[in-house]
Amino acid sequence: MLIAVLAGLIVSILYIPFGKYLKGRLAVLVALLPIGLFAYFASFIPMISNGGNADYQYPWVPSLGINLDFRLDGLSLLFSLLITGIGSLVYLYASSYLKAHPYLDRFYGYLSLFMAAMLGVVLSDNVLLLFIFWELTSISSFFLIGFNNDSAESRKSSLVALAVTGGGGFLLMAGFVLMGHLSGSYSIQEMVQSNEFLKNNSLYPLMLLLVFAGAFTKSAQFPFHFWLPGAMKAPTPISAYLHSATMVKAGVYLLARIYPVLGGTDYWTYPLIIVGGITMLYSAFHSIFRTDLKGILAYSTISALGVLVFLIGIGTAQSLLAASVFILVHALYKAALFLITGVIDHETGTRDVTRLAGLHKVLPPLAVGGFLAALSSAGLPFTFGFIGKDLIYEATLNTDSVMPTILTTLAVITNIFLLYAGLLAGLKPFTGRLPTAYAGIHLPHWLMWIPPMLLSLLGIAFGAFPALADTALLNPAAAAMINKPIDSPLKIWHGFNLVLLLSTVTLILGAVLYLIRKPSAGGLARIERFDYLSPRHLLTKIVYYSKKFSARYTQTLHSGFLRVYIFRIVTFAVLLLGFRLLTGGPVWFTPNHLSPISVYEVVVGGILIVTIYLAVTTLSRLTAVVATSVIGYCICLLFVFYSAPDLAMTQFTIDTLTVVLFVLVLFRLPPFLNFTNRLARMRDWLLASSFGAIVSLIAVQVLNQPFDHAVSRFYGENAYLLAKGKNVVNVILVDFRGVDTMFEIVVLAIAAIGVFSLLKLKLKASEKE
Amino acid sequence: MTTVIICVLCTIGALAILAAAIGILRMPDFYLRLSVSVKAATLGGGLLLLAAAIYFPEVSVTTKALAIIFFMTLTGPVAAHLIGRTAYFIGTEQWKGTVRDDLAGMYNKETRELNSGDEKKEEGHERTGEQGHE
Amino acid sequence: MKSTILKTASSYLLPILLLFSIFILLRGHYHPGGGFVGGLIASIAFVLHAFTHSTDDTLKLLRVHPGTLIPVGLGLASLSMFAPVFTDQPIMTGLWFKEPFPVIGMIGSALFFDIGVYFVVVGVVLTILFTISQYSE
Amino acid sequence: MMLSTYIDYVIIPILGLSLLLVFIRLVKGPSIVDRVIALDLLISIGVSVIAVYSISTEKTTFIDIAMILALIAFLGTIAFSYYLEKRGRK
Amino acid sequence: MVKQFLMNLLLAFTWVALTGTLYFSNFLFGYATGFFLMWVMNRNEQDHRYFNRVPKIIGFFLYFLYQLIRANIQVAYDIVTPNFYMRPGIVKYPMNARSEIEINLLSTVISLTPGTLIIDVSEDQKVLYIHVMYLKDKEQFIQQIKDGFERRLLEILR
Amino acid sequence: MELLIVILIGVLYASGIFMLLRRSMVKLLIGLILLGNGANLLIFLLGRITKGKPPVIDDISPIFTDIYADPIPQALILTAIVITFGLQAFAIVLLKRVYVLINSDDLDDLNTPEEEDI
Amino acid sequence: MTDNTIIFPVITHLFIAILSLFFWGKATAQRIISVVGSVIAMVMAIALFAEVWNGGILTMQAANWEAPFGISFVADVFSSSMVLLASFSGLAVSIYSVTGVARSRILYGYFPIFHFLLMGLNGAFLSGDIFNLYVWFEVIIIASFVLMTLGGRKAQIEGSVKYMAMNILASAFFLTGIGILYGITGTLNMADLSLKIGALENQKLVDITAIFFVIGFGIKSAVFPLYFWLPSSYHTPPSAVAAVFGGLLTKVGIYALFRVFTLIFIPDDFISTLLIILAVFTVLTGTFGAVIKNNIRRLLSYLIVCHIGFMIGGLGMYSEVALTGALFYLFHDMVVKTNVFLIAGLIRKMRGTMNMDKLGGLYAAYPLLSLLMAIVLFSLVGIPPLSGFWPKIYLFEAGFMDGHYVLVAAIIIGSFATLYVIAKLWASVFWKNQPDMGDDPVLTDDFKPLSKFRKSLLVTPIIFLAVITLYIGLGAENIGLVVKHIAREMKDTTPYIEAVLGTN
Ligand code: NA
Ligand code: NA
Repeated sequence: MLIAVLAGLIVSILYIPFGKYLKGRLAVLVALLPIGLFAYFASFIPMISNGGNADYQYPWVPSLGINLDFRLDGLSLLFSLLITGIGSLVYLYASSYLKAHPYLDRFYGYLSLFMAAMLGVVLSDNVLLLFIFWELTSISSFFLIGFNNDSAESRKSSLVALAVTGGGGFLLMAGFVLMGHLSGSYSIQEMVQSNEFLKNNSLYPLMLLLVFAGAFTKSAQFPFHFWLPGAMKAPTPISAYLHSATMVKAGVYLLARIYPVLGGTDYWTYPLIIVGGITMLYSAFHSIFRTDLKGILAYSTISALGVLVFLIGIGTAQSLLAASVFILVHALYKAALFLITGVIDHETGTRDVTRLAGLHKVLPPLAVGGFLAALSSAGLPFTFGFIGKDLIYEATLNTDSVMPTILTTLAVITNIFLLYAGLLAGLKPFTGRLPTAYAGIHLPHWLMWIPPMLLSLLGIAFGAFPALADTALLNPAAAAMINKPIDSPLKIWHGFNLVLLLSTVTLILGAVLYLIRKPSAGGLARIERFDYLSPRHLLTKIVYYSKKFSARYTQTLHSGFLRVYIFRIVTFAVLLLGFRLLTGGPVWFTPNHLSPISVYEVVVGGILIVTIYLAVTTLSRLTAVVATSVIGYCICLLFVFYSAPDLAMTQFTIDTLTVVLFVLVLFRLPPFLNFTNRLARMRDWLLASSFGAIVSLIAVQVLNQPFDHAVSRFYGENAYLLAKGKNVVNVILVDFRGVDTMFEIVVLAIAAIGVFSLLKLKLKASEKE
Repeated sequence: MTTVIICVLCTIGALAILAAAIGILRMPDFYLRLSVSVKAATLGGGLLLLAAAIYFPEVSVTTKALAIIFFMTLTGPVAAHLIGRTAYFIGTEQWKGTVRDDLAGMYNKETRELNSGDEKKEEGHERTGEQGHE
Repeated sequence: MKSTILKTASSYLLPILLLFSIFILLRGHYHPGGGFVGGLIASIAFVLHAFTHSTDDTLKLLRVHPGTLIPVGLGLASLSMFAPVFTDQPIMTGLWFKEPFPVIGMIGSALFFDIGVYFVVVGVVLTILFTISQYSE
Repeated sequence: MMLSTYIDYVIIPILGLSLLLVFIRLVKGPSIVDRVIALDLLISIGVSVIAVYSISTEKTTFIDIAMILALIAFLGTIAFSYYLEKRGRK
Repeated sequence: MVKQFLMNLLLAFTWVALTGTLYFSNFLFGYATGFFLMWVMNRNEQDHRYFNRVPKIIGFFLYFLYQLIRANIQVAYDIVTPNFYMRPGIVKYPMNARSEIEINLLSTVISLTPGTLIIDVSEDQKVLYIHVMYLKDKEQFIQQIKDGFERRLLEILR
Repeated sequence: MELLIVILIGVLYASGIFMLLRRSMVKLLIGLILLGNGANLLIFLLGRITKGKPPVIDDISPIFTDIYADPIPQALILTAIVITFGLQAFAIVLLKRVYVLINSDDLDDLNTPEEEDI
Repeated sequence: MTDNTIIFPVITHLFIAILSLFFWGKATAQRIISVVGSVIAMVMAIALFAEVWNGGILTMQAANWEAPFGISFVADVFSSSMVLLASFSGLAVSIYSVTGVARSRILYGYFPIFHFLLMGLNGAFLSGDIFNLYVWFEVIIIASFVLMTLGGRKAQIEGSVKYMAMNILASAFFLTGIGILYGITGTLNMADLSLKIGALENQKLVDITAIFFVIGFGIKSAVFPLYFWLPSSYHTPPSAVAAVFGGLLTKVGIYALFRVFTLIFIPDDFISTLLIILAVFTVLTGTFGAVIKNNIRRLLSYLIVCHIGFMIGGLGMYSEVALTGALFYLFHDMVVKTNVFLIAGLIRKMRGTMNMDKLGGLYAAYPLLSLLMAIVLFSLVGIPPLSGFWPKIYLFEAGFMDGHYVLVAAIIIGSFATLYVIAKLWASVFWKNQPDMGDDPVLTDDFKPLSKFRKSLLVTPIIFLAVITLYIGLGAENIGLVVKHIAREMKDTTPYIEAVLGTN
C-alpha cells in the first residue's frame, strides 16, 4: 500500500533524470502507472463490498503520533478508483494532447506527484498524514495550474489557487492539531471513538470552523470559489483531472471522512447547508452566463461541489448515499465534458460556445460522447445522473432537521441551471450548422477521443445497471461515512412519486431554458457588471487594502531613520522597566553601609556632570570629543579612588587612544548643526532622562540587597597560592577568567582587520558580490 | 622630619597648581594661559611627586616618581611649544596689551616652514610670509 | 608635524616608553599592569613617533607591518591557552616552571599568554592608527 | 596619620579647587586650543591628585597610574595639535 | 669621562651593597661619597672634565631652580592680585646652540621658567621664537638668556 | 558616596541615550561611549565599592591581610573597556567611510532608496 | 567530567582563522584552509554531539578552577546540536565562498573573519558563564560588522551604520543586565545563577534584570519592536555573508534567550505574557514587511523577523510542547535560512539582481537547479512533510493547550504569508520570462560562463543544506527525539546544574 501511495512520488522523481527520454508516442507508456494502480485498487472491491477494511501501518514519526497509517474503506476506495481511473484516461489523453510540448516530462512529473498526493489524502487514516498529502495536492496543483508559466494570467491564477487553498490548509492544520490534542490521537479511527467528547468540548465550534475553512477553500465553496475558474488556465487535461474529478473533491472527501468524528450536530449541519446551498445556487446561476466552455464547466463544477457539501451537511443516511453517488456521477460526466472541450479547443482553437456549432459533422464520436455526458448531467432516465438527482431530491425531502421545502426548492433550481450548463457544454457545440471555418477539422488521434467516450459510456452503463456501482462502491462509501452499513440498493425506478415529479420538472424547465436562451457575450457582460459585488472582487479589494496597509505599516515602522528606531527601542525599555519598577513593591533606599563622601569625589562628580552637559550641548565636534575624554578621565579618577588601578590605567590609555582616533578622523568634518527642533529635543530629553532615572533607581534597588562575596573571596585567597600572582585583577584576566581575555583580544584583532579593509579595500567594478 | 618636608613640598606643590589653575582661568589670552599653566603645573606636580618619592621608602616607587617628574619636565615644554605654535597657525588672538610679535609673517603659508628672518641675506629670496595677525 | 623639538624629544621618548611598556607587561602578575596596558603604552610610543615623524618613517622603523603582530600574538596567546590540553587538562590551566626566575618571578603559561596579549594590542592599535593616518580619500 | 589628615583636608581640597577652576576654562573655551591646554592641565592635576592620594592611602600602586597619566597627557596634546594643524591646512 | 661616570656608579652600588639597604637616599649618599673619593684620587690626572662638569651640572640645576622659583613667585603674584602688570610679546632669539640636543635642552629650560615659553624654532635652527610675559626690553631679555641659561648649558654640553 | 555614583550613572545613561537620538553620527558615537561608561560604572558600583584597598596582595604576604575591593567587576569592566575600544575604533573608522561616501555625517542621509537595490 | 572535546569546535575555528591570517594575501591558500578546516570543524561538532547524546551533559572548567570560580563550558544536547547545525551551515557557506565571494574581499580578510564569527557562535553556544557569553557576543558582532562592511558600497555602508548602532545598543543592555545580575547574586556562572536567582526573594529585581536580557537579546534576535536593524541591513552584504547572518546570527540571539530564560529566569506570568505579545507582533510585522517587498533579500529579511516570532512565541508559552516546537523550528530555520540566502546569491549570480521585477526565466534556463531551489523554498514555507511543517504542529498544540489563540492565529497568518510570498517569488523569478535586460552592465549572467568546477562549488553547498533540510523533514522522528530531549532539559535544569556544579 505504501508503494501504491508513493509510486507517483517515486515516478515523479524519476522524471527528473530520465524525463528527457519521454518523447513522442513513448509517452503512452507512462499511463501504465495509473492503470496499474487502478487495477491494484480494483482488486480490493470484493473485500470492501463485503464490508471489510484494509489497514496498513508504517512507523514514521511515532513521537508525534504521525505514522504512515493507511486505511482502505468504502469511501477511500471510491476515491482511489476515481483518482487512478480517471487518472489513467487523463494520462493517455495528455500523451496525445501535449505531444509536442517541450516540457511533457515536467507535466507528467507534476501529475504523478499530484496523483500520489491525492491517493495519500484519501487513504490516510491519520489527520496529519492526510494533511501532508493535502498540502502536496495544493503544491502540485500550483505547479500544474502554472504549467504554462510564461503566461502572466496562468501564473496569477496558480498563485490565487495556492493562496486560497494553502491558506485554508494552515487553518485546517490548526484544526487537525486541535482535534488531535483534544482526542489524544491523530488517528481518525481513534478520533471516531472519542467523537462524543470532541463534540461536547467547548472548542468544538472552533474545531469545526478550522476544518471547514480547509474544506471550503479546497472544494471551492462560496465565498472561496473564485480560484477555481481561474485555475482553468491550466491545460485541459489538468482541469479535467484536478478541478472536476479529484482535487476539488478533497474538501468534500474531508467532510465525508470526518463526518463520523464531528458531524451530525447543528454546528455541523447549518454552516454546511448554508454554504453549500449558496455555493450551488450562486455558481449554477453564474454558469449559465458563461460563454467559455471551460468557464461553464468550472462554474457548474463549483455548483456540484456545493451540492455535495449541502448533502453532507444534511447528514442523513440518504443524503450521504446521495453524495457518494453524485461524486461518481459528477466525476464521470464532468471529466468527459472537460476532455471533449479539450479536443474542441485543440482542433478549433476556440472555446467560445457562441462560435461553436455543428461539430458533429467533423467529430462524430465526440458528439456522441458529449451528448451522452450531457444526458447524464441532465439526469435523463437511464443515465447515472438520473439516479443521482433522484437521490438528491429524496434526501432533501426527507431531511428531518431543516425545512425540506426550502432545501428541495434550492436543489431544483440548482439542477435546472446545471442541466442547462450541461447541455450547453455537451450539446451546443455539436448541434446546428457547422461554420465553414471548422469544415476542415479532422478527428484527432484516438487517444484523445476514446477516454471521454469511455467516461460517457460508463455514465450510461452505471445508469442502466446501478447495481454495478452500488454494492461495489457507493454503498460501502456511504457506509464508511455514517460508520454503519446501509441497505438501500440503488434503483432506476422508484415509482411515481414526488421525486419523479421534481425530476421531470427539472428536466422540462432545463430543456426549455436551453431552447429559449442562447449564450451571448452580452449576457456575460451584463452579469459581469455586478462583478464588484463578487467575492473575488471583494477579496481582491481586501488583498489590495491589506497590501496597502502592510506598506503603510512597514513604511511607518521602518522609516529609515536610525534615531527613530532607537527612540522606539528605548521607549519600549522605559515602558517595560518603568512598569515593572513601579508595580509590586515600593522603591526606596535603605542604606546599610555607605562609604563616606569626600571632597575630591564631589569635585570629580561635579566636573563629570558639567562635562557631560558640555559634551551633549556643544556645537563643536572637537569640544564634544574633548569633553568625552574628560568624562573618561573623571571616571578613571573614580576608579582610582575606589581601588581599581588596573582599570584606571587601561581606561586612561584607551580613552586617549579613542580621542586620537577621533581626532584623526574628524578633521574634515564640518561643525555640528542643530538639526532637530526644540520640541524634538525636549521629547528626547524626557525619554533619555526617564531611562537614566530608571537605571539609577534599579541601581539603588540592587544596593539594598545583601551581597555575596564568595567568588571574589576565593580569588583573593587563591590568587597567589594557586595562581602565583599578587595582582588579583591580572590573575583573573590571565588565569581565572583567561578565556574572556583570549577572545577579547580576538575582538581587537577583528576590529583591526576591519579597519584595515574598510579603508583599503576597494572592489573592482567586475566584482559584484 | 620627613613628614615636615613632605608637608612643605605638598603645600608648595598644591599652591603652585592652584596658581596655575587661577592663571589659566584669569589670563587674558591663550599664550599667557599656556605660559602660566605649563610651568606651574610641572612645578606643582613635580613637587607632589617628589613628596611621594620621599614618602615611600622602596626604590621602585621612588624611581617611578622621579621618572614621572623627569617625563613631565621633558614633555611639558614640548607639548606647550606644539600647542602654542598650532594656536599661532590657526590665528588665535593675542591680548590687546601685547607689546611685540616677532613671529608675525614668519611662517610660510604653504609649507608651514618657519623662517628665521636671516635667510634673506644668505639666499636672497623673497620672504613669502605676508600674513599678519590682528 | 614639522617640529625639531618634538622630533628630538620623541626619538628619546620612544625607547624609554618601550622599556616602560615591557616593565608594565612583565610585572602585571604582581602589580597593576599586564599585557593590555603594556601593549597600549608600547603602541602609544609608536604613535607618538608616527605623529612627530611620519607614519611612513615609523613603518620603516618597524620593518614589518604592525599587522603581522596580530597573528603572532594571537598564536602565542592561543597556544598558551591550548597547551594544557596536551597534558590532558582543561584549556587555560596554568603551567608553571618550578623555580622563580630572577627579575620576572614565576614564569608560566600565563606570562606567555600576557605576552601574546601585548603583541596583539600593539598590532591592533598600530594597524588601526596607521591605516587611518595613511588614508587619503 | 597626621600626614594623611593634612593631605585629605588641606592638599586635596586645594587640588580639587584647582581642578574646578581649570575645568571652568575647559568649559568656557573660547578657542579650541584653550580647551586643549585646560585638558592637559587637568590631567597634570590628576597626576598630582593621584600622587598625594597614594600617600594618603599608603598604596604605592597608584603611582603607576600617575605614570601612565603623565604619558597620556602628552599624547593627547600632540594629537590635538596634529588635528588642529591638519584642519587648519585644508 | 664616561669611564669615570661608570666608575662612580659602581662605587655607589658597592656602597649600597655594603650597607645592604636599597634606598634611594642611601644610593645618593654612596654616589656622593664615591665622587669625593674619585676626585681626591684623580687630582694629579690630566682629564678633569668629569670633575668639572658634575659641579657645573649641579650649578646649572641650582640656577634653574632659582630662576624657577623666582619667576614662579613673580607670576603667581601677578595671577592672584587683581591687576595685571604684564607686557607680553613674542621675541625672536638668535641662538648659539646648534645641535639638536642643545636646542632641545635650551628650549626646555626656557619654557620651564615661568614667564617665557618657546613657540617655535625656525626651520634653519638659528632662531627661537619665545613668548615672554614681562617684556621690558627685547635686547635686555636676550642678553639675560644668553648669559644665563644658554651659556651655562653650553658649558656643560661642549 | 554610593548615591553620588548612582546619580552619575543615571546621568551617563541619560546623556548617552540622548546622544543616540541625534542626527549626527559623531554624536551617535559619543552617545555609545557615554552609554558604555555608564554601564561600566554600574557594574563597578553594583559589585560594591571599596575605597583605597586595591586588590593587590602585599609584597610581603601571600594572602590579603586586610579587606580589599572586589576584583571581579574590575576584571569584567576591563574586558568590557577593551572590547568597547575595538568596537569604537571600528565605528569611528566607519564614520570616516560614511563621510567620504555621502559627504555628511547626518544619519538621515543614510537612506539609499529601495529602487537602487541590486 | 572535564573534557576538552567541548572546546574543539571553538578552537578549530580559532586556529583556522589564525592560520588564514598567516596566509594574508594568499587567496587560494585561505580558501583551501577554510574548506578543509570547516570539514574538520564539522567532524568535531559531530563528535561532540555524539558524545553528549550518548553520554549526557559534558562540562569543562576552563583553567581548571571549580565551577562558580572559573569559566565553565557546558555542552548539553541543546548547545551541542546548535554547534552541529552551525557547523553544517558553516561548511556550506565556506564552500560557497570559494567562488561566491570576490577575490578582493578574500585578500582583505574575509576568511579569517568568517571563521572568527563561527568561533564566536560556537563559543556562545557552549559557554556556561554569562559574562563569557557577553564576550562571545562581542566577538560575533564585531566580526559581523566587519563582514557587513567588507568592501562595501554605499548601501552596504549605510546598512552597517544602523546595524552597528543598534547592536552596540543591544550590547549595552546586555552588559547592564550582567551588571545587575552580578550585583544581586555575586556570581556569573549560569548554573550558579540559576540557583541563586531561584532563591532570591525580590521577584521585582529578577524581572527587571530579565527585561534587560529580553531587550538585549531581543535586539540581537530581531524581535518586535527591536528588530529595525535587520531589514535595514540584511539586504546589503555579499550573499555568503547574508547566508551566515540570516541562518546563524539572529539564531544566536534566540539561543541566548532560550538559554537564559529556561535556566536563569524561569518565565513567570509577566515575562511569559510579554514574550507572547512580542511574538505576535514580531510575526505580524515580519508578515506585513515580507508581503510588500520586491527584492528577494529584503523579502527574506522580513521573513526572518516573522519566523523569529514563531520561536519567541514558543518560548513565551514555556510548556514542554511549546519549547519542542520552537526548538524544532529553530533547527529547521538555521539550515533553511542559510540556504535561501545562498540561493538568493546564486540567483543574483545568474541575473545580476535580486529585484523580482527584473528577474525571470530561471526555470527555463536552469530547470534542475530551479527544482532544487523550489524544495528549499517550500521547506521554508513548511509545506509538509518538509522541515518547516513539523514544528508548527507542536506550536499549534501548545497554543491550544494553554489557550494562546492569538498566537496561534498569528502563526497561521505568518505561515500563510510565507507561503504567499514564496509562491510569488517562485512565479516571478522562476516562471516568468526573463524581462528585457537592456544593456545594463549589472544584469548579466555571471554563472553560465563559470567553469564546471566553480559552478559545482556554488551549487554543492545548496545541495548539501537541502539534503539536511530534507532529512529534518523526512526524518522528523529523530529530530523530534532530540528537540523533545532538549525541551525536557529546559524544563528540568537539575542535570545541567549538577553537571556544572557537581552533585551535592
Ligand atoms: Na577578562
Ligand atoms: Na596680578
